[in-house]
Amino acid sequence: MTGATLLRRIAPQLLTLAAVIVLVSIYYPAFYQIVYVNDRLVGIPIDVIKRGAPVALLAIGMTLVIATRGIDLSVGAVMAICGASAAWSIDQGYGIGAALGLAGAAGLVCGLWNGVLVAFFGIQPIVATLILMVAGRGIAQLITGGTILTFDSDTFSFLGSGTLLGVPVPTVIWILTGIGFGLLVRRTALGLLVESIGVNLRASTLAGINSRVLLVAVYMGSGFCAALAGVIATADIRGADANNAGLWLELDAILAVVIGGNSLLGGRFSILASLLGAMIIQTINTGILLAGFPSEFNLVIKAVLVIVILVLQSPRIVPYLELLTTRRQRVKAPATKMEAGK
Amino acid sequence: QTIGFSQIGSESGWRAAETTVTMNEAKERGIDLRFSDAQQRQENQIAALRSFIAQGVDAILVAPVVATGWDSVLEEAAEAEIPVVLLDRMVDSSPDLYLTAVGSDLVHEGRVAGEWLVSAVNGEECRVVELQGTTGSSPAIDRKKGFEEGIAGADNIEIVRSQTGDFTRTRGKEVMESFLQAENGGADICALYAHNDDMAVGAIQAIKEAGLKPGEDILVVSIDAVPDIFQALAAGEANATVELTPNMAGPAFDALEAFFADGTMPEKFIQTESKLYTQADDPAGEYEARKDLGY
Amino acid sequence: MLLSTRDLTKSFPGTLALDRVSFDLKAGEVHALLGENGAGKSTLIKCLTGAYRRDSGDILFEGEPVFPQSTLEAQAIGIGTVYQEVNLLPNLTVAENLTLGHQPTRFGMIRPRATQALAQEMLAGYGLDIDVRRPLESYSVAVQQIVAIARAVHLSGRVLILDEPTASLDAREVQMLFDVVRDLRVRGLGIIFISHFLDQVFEISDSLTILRNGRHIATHPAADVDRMQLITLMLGRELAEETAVRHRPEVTGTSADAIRFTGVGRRGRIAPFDLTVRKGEVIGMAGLLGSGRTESAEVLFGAVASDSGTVEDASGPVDLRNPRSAIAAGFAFAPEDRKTDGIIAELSVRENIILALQARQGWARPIPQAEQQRMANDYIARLDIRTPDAEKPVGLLSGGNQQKVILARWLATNPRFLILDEPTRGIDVGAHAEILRLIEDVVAQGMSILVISSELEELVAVSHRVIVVRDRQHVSELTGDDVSPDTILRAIAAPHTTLEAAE
Amino acid sequence: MNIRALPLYATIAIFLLAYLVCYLQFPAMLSTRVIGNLLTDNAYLGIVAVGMTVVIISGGIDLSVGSVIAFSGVFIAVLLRETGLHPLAVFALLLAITTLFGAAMGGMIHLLAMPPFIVTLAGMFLARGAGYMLTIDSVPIDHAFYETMQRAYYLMPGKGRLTLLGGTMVASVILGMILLHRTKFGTNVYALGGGEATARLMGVAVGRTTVLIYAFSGLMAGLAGIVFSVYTSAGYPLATVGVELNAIAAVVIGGTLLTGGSGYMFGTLIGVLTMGLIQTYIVFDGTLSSWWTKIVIGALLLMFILLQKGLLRLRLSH
Ligand SMILES: Nc1ncnc2c1ncn2[C@@H]1O[C@H](COP(=O)(O)OP(=O)(O)OP(=O)(O)O)[C@@H](O)[C@H]1O
Ligand SMILES: Nc1ncnc2c1ncn2[C@@H]1O[C@H](COP(=O)(O)OP(=O)(O)OP(=O)(O)O)[C@@H](O)[C@H]1O
Ligand SMILES: [Mg+2]
Ligand SMILES: [Mg+2]
Repeated sequence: MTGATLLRRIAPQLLTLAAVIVLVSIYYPAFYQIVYVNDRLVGIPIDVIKRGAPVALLAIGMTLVIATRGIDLSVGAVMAICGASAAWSIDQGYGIGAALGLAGAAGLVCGLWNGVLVAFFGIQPIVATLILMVAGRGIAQLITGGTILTFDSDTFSFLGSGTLLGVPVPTVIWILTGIGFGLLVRRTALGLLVESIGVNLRASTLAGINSRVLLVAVYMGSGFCAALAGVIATADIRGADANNAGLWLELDAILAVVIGGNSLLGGRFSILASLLGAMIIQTINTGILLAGFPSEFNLVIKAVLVIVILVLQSPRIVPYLELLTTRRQRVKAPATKMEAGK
Repeated sequence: QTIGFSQIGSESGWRAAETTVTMNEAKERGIDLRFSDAQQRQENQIAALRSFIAQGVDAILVAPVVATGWDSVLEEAAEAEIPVVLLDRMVDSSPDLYLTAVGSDLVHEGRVAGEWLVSAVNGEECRVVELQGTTGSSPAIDRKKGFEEGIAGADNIEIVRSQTGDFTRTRGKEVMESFLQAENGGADICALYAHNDDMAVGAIQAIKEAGLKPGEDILVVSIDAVPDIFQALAAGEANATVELTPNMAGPAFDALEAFFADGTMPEKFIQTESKLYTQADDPAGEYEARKDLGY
Repeated sequence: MLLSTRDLTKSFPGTLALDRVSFDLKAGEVHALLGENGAGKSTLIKCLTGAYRRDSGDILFEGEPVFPQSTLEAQAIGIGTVYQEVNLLPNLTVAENLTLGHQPTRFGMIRPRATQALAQEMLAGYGLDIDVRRPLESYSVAVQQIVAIARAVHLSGRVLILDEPTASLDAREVQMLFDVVRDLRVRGLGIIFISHFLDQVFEISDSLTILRNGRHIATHPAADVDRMQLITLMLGRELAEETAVRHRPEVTGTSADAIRFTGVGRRGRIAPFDLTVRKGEVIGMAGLLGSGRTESAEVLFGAVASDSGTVEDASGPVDLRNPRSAIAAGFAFAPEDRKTDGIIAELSVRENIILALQARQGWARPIPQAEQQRMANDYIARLDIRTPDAEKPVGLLSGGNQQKVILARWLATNPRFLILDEPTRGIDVGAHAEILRLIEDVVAQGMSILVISSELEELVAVSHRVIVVRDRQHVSELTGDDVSPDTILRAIAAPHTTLEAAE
Repeated sequence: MNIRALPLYATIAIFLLAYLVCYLQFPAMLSTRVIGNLLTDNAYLGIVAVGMTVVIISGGIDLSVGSVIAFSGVFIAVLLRETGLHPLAVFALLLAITTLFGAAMGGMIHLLAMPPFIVTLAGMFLARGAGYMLTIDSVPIDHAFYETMQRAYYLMPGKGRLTLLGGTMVASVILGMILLHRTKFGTNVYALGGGEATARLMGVAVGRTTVLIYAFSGLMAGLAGIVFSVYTSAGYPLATVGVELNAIAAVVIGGTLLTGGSGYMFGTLIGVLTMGLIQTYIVFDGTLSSWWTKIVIGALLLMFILLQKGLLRLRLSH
């Protein structure tokens, strides 16, 4: 993608993010303040990019899954499993390397499970991942024994609350993961192949794409991202909370992907745009906390903001907005679903 | 004897401990305990109670997820002559419909916490931030109400920010971080009141990461008395916690035994103690005593 | 005038699909709409029926301007349409498909019996004896097409529009359709007929309208133009040389470098058969609809794994477990149903062209952008694919151009054995000749080709030998002088062939 | 035999088989009590699943229903507490609101061409948020009419109760069957599920149908809310979290394809009863810890779906 087309692709997300920030700073004018104290950057924007880490990570994997016309409802539960595995192995004294390895492996295995159900057993993605969504928390609790499994390891908790050059480590992790996945899919042909199976699985298989293996790989990627998110969540509170880690985060992740302008019907995707979507959601969440409304208003505010964003980004509205903003020639509306499509 | 136990879920360490303690108590007494986890949903609990009745158990323990909505199923149990004992939370139904209720008074817990804070600040100006439990849950509502009652007389104490932390560590930490941001890096906060210890533990980390000393710069008071908060108390990072004992089943089984033996009707409400623990109450020892209870 | 358009204009991003087109349809005439792939025929139809919103211009129905916003409204006026590509709803029963929107009801409840009776009645006259209670998807494409026609005919009180209705019909069914059309013409309906089969056009039409690049070129009474004139009008130039019906001698090349299929087949789909494919050979495959030609092709390509037999070439056994291994072995397969099996609608023309090559190279070795661009532009030029640029999503191309993109995809892999299932279906005369020439070219370079086609002339023109398939069995192989439309027809015509679809 | 009905037959067979297995282990499972409970306890789920079935067959999904049930309970409870309205009047008002709510979601889905998953997800937040705004307490409902409704049951031999709620569910399923299989609207729903573009070209009024589908789902969610409020005689904004997923699971177990276009209303009833059966079995067993409960539910869900797939493949290959 050239710079211009990339910018055109993510422009709606950038505008939305800007708008949300402006909105928040109306209620909380000190929003932009960032100071450098105790070797770390402190400020609301820093909070946002730190707190947004789990959703951002989940959104990376979710983007790929959704690009294949799937959905992964299990990521929250997978976070819990991986966090619990990591905490367990630290607790057993196996050290941080083993903990990370175990968490990563657990995430990959969960992804493998989902992927096999979808690709080889032909179970519909929502149902296939619903199974792990339900059972996964049970597995996580099995590991923690139902308690919040706490541990004492400063190296491990560094992953959750440490900083690198003043930047929170979770932020560094999601940005690096985003870049890593971005390069992986765009510098190789993976991105094209994923988009292809998302649009037309049958035709792609006939064109020689190994769609089953690719599907499994995509779900494993999602599992791996969930593992990273789970590690961060666990390290952050120095304990594995099997019940609450990542609870309902799958919905936020899906929302992030959609706000990122990716179609739930599969096909074209942009990880960068999903990450922006995740930041939009986190800005809303943080903004609600800062604004100081009674907490019973939280959901309604979030719902209304999300609806407004979605309406403004909807394929039916975007062309009009583009006409308003760029009054030059008639621009292509990439998001427009083709009329003659399926 | 077969006794059915309908538990709310396993959403917190405290509840896991309650489950463990109940199972242990049952085992000690040779009771065949049928356990059912309702995954936080009342409809599952009602269905479980109905199944217990259909199965013909001798008695039912239930930790109701919410106070309302129990009338008809309790009536069914009464018709089937199965005594029901409520654990740790109350219901709105007529007391005739259950044998007894074992629990603590949630409002009272909040009040104890509030009163502690009043005495701790000793008349100085104090801006308090509050971490609420899950919006709409009865502990969140009652503990908020109790705390407000506890500080009602003290004009020097004011709740400046109150948000839900969903009873979890993660959210406790996250919300505390934004409180700290919003209150001048935490300099304007004098105390934290958390509806449970888990949120307090998360918040303590947030306070530490912001470069402040929890327990000194910001007073921390919370409820439940789970093991981890005693560690914090021992380290001087928390100041007080109000105990909610997980052993509700012991008194319940006692009452049931007496009832089965000679029909003794227990009191309608068996209140457990809401003991206040501070740094002075041998937190290290308390931690050791609790750490294996399944919290 | 029954139905007219005045200066109808419709543009899509990057394409002016209709440029001030005026068109008149009289009552009681069959009016053929002709043009190359992408000329705008389907678009014109869709504007007429409200499926697309026109940019400007008028539509007049009996002189009154009308503004159909949806097919529903068009139906209310009495316009029945068979759209190109859009079949019916495969998940509904035949009866439901036929009666959708006008089911007989009582007190708001559908009467199943009456619905079925109505459906039977609608199908009467098409020689179709099927169970209307079964889902449409259990019947072959041809049956589905006839059902679509029956539905449109029933809905067309005043106007009937047929967009390439005969593409998947055999000669007998075409005649049946024409009988119905003639009958409707007598009853005073106006009928718009689109087809790339010029013989059919001349057989049934009263007048012809030719579109080119979205513009109205000419309208003539059918009797006034001849074939060559018509082609010249459509293409805007003379067709260099119309492929003559001729047949070539059998390739007697060494069978050493041949691919030998022995006893491959699939239970319930195609009986085991033998086939030897020599280098530089074109094998035709003929048969009625539903005879099992597609099934043969699928087995040959590994799209459906064979459950018997062996495949070998000079270097030993060939692995054909799935399309991927077949492609690795140098096979290629352009399927018959391009919409579900061929195109990746949302991806660009470029990406569709390089897809198979990329899949074969593996994900880790992406084809460089510049190379992709070069390849795409090369094939767009070579196959004359009508698209504003290589980045247009292929789903937005016209039907025939999509077919060419699929062809380009497989040529790009430079296969040694190319299977083409109905490669010229829905393709205009110009492109038709182009594709036949292309086949000649690649065969000259040593590629082997299997062509499945319902057009016997075409088969005879390109094939060295022809395999005839009947009732899911390979019944005969015609070589040398036996390859002629006549002999093929005789081989196909088995005593008991009926149109009834198999179980 | 009708090929399309195969998943339905598979579902029924599996349900009966599972019931037999349960019965062999716990004979009390066949008592009228358990059967009565199965209907009553799953009444709200069954009703909401009727709406969900229509939505899913049309190729959509409705994630808002769980929240709408909770909102309904709160709305009824608060209105009964604050005003002197008769419950029936409140019900009418509520059903109007939830139907409009559903219609609004359907309208957004159609007009803005947005995926149902996302629109109804926002609806889910909105409905629960609206519940919170009414009250965060659980509000008891104390009304003679509610008592009457709760006491309206037929005592079967063996003390099993055939309740008004269970009856309402069965009636809803029958209504759903008629709507889906016997009306033009129903055929349009299948048509949409078969392919929206094609359906449009065949003259289906896609917009109107979409709005009606989600309105119907909203109506059923409202009705489920009423049933739930009778069931618990209270309104509670935190109630029925995640019920939408149960409903989807029930519909899928009932043999309806999530991709739309195929399925039967009766299958959904079986799906709901199957879910209830799993729940009952776990309670009867009574030895599963909290976490094993979750794992077992997941495993059983998987087993049902695989069995169904297996049976289908078996039948189709013959
Ligand atoms: N939905 C659409 N979006 C963008 N472009 C379109 C769309 N539909 C058609 N076009 C373009 O409009 C032009 C006319 O297409 P149309 O389908 O009308 O051709 P046609 O004459 O029917 O060709 P064919 O014989 O191949 O069916 C083509 O260039 C095509 O790419
Ligand atoms: N999935 C299926 N299940 C059952 N029968 C099928 C299925 N697919 C196709 N058939 C039947 O198999 C027969 C062969 O169909 P098909 O149309 O592919 O044959 P063909 O010889 O390639 O014909 P053509 O290519 O001319 O349409 C038809 O009778 C069709 O009804
Ligand atoms: Mg066309
Ligand atoms: Mg075929």
